[in-house]
Amino acid sequence: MRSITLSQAVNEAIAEEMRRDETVFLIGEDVAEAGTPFKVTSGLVEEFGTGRVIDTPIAEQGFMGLAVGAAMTGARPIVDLMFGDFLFLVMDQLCNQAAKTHYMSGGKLNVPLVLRTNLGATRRSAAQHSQSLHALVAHIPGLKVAMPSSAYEAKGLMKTAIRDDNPVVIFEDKLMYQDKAEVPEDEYLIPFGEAKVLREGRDVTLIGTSSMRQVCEAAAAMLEADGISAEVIDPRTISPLDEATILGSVKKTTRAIVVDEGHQNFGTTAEIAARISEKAFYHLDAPVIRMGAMDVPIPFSPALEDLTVPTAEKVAENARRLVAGELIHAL
Amino acid sequence: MRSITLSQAVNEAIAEEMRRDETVFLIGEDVAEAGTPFKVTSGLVEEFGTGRVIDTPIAEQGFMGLAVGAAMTGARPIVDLMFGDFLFLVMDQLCNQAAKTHYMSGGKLNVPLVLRTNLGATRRSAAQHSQSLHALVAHIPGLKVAMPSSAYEAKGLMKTAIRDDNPVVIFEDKLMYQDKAEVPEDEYLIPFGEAKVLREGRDVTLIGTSSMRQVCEAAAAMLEADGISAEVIDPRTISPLDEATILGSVKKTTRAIVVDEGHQNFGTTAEIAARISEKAFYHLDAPVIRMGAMDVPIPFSPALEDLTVPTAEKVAENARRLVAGELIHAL
Amino acid sequence: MADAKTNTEDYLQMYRQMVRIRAFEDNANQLYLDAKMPGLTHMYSGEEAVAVGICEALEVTDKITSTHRGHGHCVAKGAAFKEMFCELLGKEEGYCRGKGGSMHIADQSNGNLGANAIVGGSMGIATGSALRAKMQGSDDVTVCFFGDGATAQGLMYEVMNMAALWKLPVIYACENNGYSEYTKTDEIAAGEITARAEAFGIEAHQVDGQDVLAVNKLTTDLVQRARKGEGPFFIELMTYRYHGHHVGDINRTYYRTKDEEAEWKTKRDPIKLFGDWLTSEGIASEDDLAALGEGVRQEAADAVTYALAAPYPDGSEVDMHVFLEKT
Amino acid sequence: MADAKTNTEDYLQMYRQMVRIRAFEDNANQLYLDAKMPGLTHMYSGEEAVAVGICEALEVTDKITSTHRGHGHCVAKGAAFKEMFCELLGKEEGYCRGKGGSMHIADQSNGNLGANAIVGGSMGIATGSALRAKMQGSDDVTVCFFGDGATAQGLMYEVMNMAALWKLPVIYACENNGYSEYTKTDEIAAGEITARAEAFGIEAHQVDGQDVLAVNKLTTDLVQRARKGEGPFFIELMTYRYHGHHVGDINRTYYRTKDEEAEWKTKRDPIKLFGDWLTSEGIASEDDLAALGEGVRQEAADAVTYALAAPYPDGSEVDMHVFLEKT
Ligand SMILES: Cc1ncc(C[n+]2csc(CCOP(=O)(O)OP(=O)(O)O)c2C)c(N)n1
Ligand SMILES: Cc1ncc(C[n+]2csc(CCOP(=O)(O)OP(=O)(O)O)c2C)c(N)n1
Ligand SMILES: [Mg+2]
Ligand SMILES: [Mg+2]
Repeated sequence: MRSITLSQAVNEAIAEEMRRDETVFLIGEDVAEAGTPFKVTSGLVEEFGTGRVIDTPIAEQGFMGLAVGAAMTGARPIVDLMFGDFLFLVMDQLCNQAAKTHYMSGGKLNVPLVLRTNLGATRRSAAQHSQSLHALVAHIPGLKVAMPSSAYEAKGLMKTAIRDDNPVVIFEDKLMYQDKAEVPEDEYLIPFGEAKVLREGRDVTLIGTSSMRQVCEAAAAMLEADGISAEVIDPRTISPLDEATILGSVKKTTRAIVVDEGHQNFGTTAEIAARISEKAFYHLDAPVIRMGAMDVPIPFSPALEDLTVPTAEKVAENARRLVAGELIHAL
Repeated sequence: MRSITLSQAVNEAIAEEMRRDETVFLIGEDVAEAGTPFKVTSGLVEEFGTGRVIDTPIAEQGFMGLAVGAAMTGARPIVDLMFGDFLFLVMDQLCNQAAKTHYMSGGKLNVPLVLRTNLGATRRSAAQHSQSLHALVAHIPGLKVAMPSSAYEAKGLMKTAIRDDNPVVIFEDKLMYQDKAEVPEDEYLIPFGEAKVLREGRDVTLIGTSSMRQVCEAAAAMLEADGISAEVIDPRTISPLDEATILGSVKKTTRAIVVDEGHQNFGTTAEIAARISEKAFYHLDAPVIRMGAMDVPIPFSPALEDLTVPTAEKVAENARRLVAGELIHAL
Repeated sequence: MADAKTNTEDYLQMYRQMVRIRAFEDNANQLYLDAKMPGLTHMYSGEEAVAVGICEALEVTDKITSTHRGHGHCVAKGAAFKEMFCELLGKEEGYCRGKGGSMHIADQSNGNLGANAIVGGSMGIATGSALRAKMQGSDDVTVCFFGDGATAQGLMYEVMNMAALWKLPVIYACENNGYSEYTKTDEIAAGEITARAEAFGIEAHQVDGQDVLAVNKLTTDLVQRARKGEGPFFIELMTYRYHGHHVGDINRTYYRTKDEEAEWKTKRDPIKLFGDWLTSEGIASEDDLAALGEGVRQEAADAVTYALAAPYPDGSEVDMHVFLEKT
Repeated sequence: MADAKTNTEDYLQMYRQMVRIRAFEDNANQLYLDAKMPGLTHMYSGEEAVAVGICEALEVTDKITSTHRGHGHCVAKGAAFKEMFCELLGKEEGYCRGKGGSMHIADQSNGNLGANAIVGGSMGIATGSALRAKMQGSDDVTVCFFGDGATAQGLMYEVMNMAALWKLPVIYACENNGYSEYTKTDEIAAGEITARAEAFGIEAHQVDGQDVLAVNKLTTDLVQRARKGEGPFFIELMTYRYHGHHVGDINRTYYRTKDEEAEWKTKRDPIKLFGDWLTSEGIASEDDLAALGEGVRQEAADAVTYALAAPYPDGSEVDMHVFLEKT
């Protein structure tokens, strides 16, 4: 099968859906001729014109609001938010308006929009351009949250998001845009709320979101050398969350590590770990270990930034301790 | 000891600190003559004048930004945000600016400000005036989050917040403003990161934030009648979180229920439950039960709204099941 | 008074709609005073000529966005009393099945995209609705209602910029009732409100918001021009709210005088002014108007009775409508 | 050229500061090209007369807020090369101990409240700093630097409203370099930028941002008036960035022509224009200026060498400075 980059995969997904449905349009800063700073949307304006690939002023709250209004009146906007950190600017339109409109209107209105943005540190972009803020959005009822972990997922989840009748936020990992994966030429969709088991294992379940999937896969490979069999799961969407697949795995392996690039405190690892601990309680042989990003603003200096993110080595180390039956937090 | 309302307690705390330190000032919508819609700041403008009790236009992002700048240059602003739901409008200034300035400047600048706002549903105010959004703020490194559960806590935590050299967000429960509690006339401060054990118990630990403390206390009273001894803990600040007190209690009781009025998914109950499950793992006799608000936008209709919030009855019911050794989530 | 709508039926329709708003609000206020309404609400009384003058210039397919003070817009855009009172009381038959309440009330089928409890929160929605109309090639116009206080929200400037750049068919209707909660507009708005729109190259008008014909004439003209792609436009409507900021705001002498209130109510009441004009022009007799008023008030009373007796939504509805999931 | 600073030393100080900015940027660009700099950075070259004309009108106690394109402001407000290059490279001796990098660089002790990676993000901070000065009764002025693109952010209007209402000593300095990333200003800004300030009753000026004396004269005047409580003010400075939006933006003919770039660089270079004026007025000889340039470039080269060799912060610093906890 052909391999394409995550960037191409997103581009294809958007192009295909724009061809399929004329109510779909793209709006954001420098999405047209410039194709975004990450060049993800290059070529779309040539095919669909400036009427459907719309460059905006630097007014995130404003164009997010426009998208909500357009979605309420029958369009399917894809909003391009250049950095995930700018979510803080659109929170009111996203969380007070888009997320609640269907409910507040008693089901009369709905807001089918996609907010595509990114996450991920270690790009030397400092504290305001490196955050992974998906947990904030996942806390809000009425929003769905997808986190593609490869080009394959990026395409399938994007297409599903565009067809969804509700607001969906997609977080791409900005360091993965050039990473290639096998992507079928034929159309496919990835349903929301279906985790993917990337590797089956017996001894420990590693759950990794977005690029932490790769970290978990690398850890699993290391563990294999030690004779430890790790199951690796990518939730793909954290809201809805495929609890069944995760619990099923943990009940089998009896041990779990949750890895995510958002801050650890009050983050995604908390939700997943809490659910496992509660609902697989009688099956667990060891505490569920959480590995989020450090609870510090992301530092610029490479010497510091690299320390803030979970690594495969540390995941493997924790897994070894779990499997060895070491009494973690036993005091 | 005298009893005063939560509203009076906050008012006293602000007045005392404004007397003590002339760099403290109050800014927000209708905080001066009108004393806020909840009448919490009544009288302050008479004592301190319009130079230090400042009415603003309806520009939350703007006055939050002003407060950050004033704090960076030596003042100690108290920002009044009329409803917690408006946090979405100030997130950039709060989370990208205030929270990160000290770190990004390598310790050279700091932002000693207090954002006081509120939480809580069942006031028939519908989805945009009823949210409890503290978990979002607690996810961001650089912010402290206090959640007073009575007039006593409200005063002591507010005074500590004002003297703190960092940005602090205080969530008051808007239904508790008229609730009275004993509050000493003499000055006192409540240190951040110190939970309060409100009731000692042997069988189960009930952890309740803000007004969920009262819910837990009521549940504990019901349980007593059944011969079940519940320990009740109010964390008082969720960031920093007093893990030691919580873990100590759970290791003793071996069972825990976490009750909070924020949405359950990706919320405060997740963080506290995950920490207990991980760090008191070997002591737990049953899964940690999470009870957050339902994951729905808050409905207006009283017939629906009341269903969204944890109640003492349900807390007690869950506690009974835990203590009875019922196999919760055992499948 | 200026002339806009040109036949008797149109005039009487405007008059009736103003009276309907007033009747709705009088009942809403009474429900609050009788402790029969959950929560609070913000009364539109005194501002009727704004909503009616504007909405009578619109078609059903045109859109509006509304505010926390939204009953007037809702009635003016064509909503029925029964569903409105049901919504106000949190009943299942309400327009939003009781989930929205006063601050989110809307008759969506008439193009009302919803009241909004975030001041200024609908400005993007209105502008996006206009963008959608333009993309579709329809000639629908969207009117964005908001108060003077909302002009302090940055969102307004963000979306006006885009509306102006892209010539969107949106009309920003600023209802300047002199107050933003408990504060006079002068104290919270520097410079000139219309100048703020003009700075973005948007044509802006100021109009007497108590004169329904003036409002209607101006709006009719601007709507036509907006349909032709000459928008966006901005209108500042000078008006006044008779009640407090919300129903619970009773003692308000600390921020405005009783004399000021009396002056507006007696000399500048939009319903009285228009009624006087209708009779002086011979379009209707005083008896006609009285009978019309009586009919409307009876209709309102009946709707209240109905709504009070109507059932609440079933508890199972609490987690319906979080997501739209077609099957 | 207009006359503002009035003696030779002041003139040469302005010239030197412009040359220092240019030298800093040339080195920063080279560090990027040599893959010695972590991340990206936005070059200020071409806009030197703006930062220098303004900052030379300020005292050390006056404050500024800066942008993602912030090296120029930082140098102009008095920062030293060594600490700046160390910051750019993420070294411990950087102004922010390497934690901020290019987008958060600041010599805080000179009143620079920080560069900001959120476009428009510092507008509230600058206005709040001015509020603090006013509350304290000091006569400090705060200058808020931002680009033309940032005028699309609603925050600007929220804080200008308050600054105008409360007569705060803040000067909004809009560096209009014709582009917002890869888009021409005309395409993203409707109407007139200065009119947007004037709508709030704020006195606004447009000035040639390549003429350091014109910038300095205007600013000196406005700063004095702001100290007396006549603020706020707004200045639109017409300028140009020589490099791409950031150092990686190399192929840019799709959004602007090479001719346009050449035109500005050859005919409107602020350093050349001012150098010519200095020599024609007999204030300095060409040799003097050449020597000055040489000295500055040497100083920059030394600082780069130093910074490259300087240590990174120790790993233990990673969780320092999240909170300030005095003991
Ligand atoms: C973002 C936001 N800030 C504050 C409020 C609280 N609030 C509700 S109405 C109101 C005043 C609005 O004034 P204006 O826009 O003039 O409308 P009016 O009430 O006069 O019709 C305020 C401050 C709110 N609902 N939303
Ligand atoms: C809120 C926000 N939106 C978008 C960006 C990405 N971005 C960085 S600089 C820039 C252009 C800024 O243009 P302008 O204000 O004119 O400044 P210039 O770069 O021309 O100096 C953009 C869009 C950002 N950093 N912050
Ligand atoms: Mg008003
Ligand atoms: Mg620019």
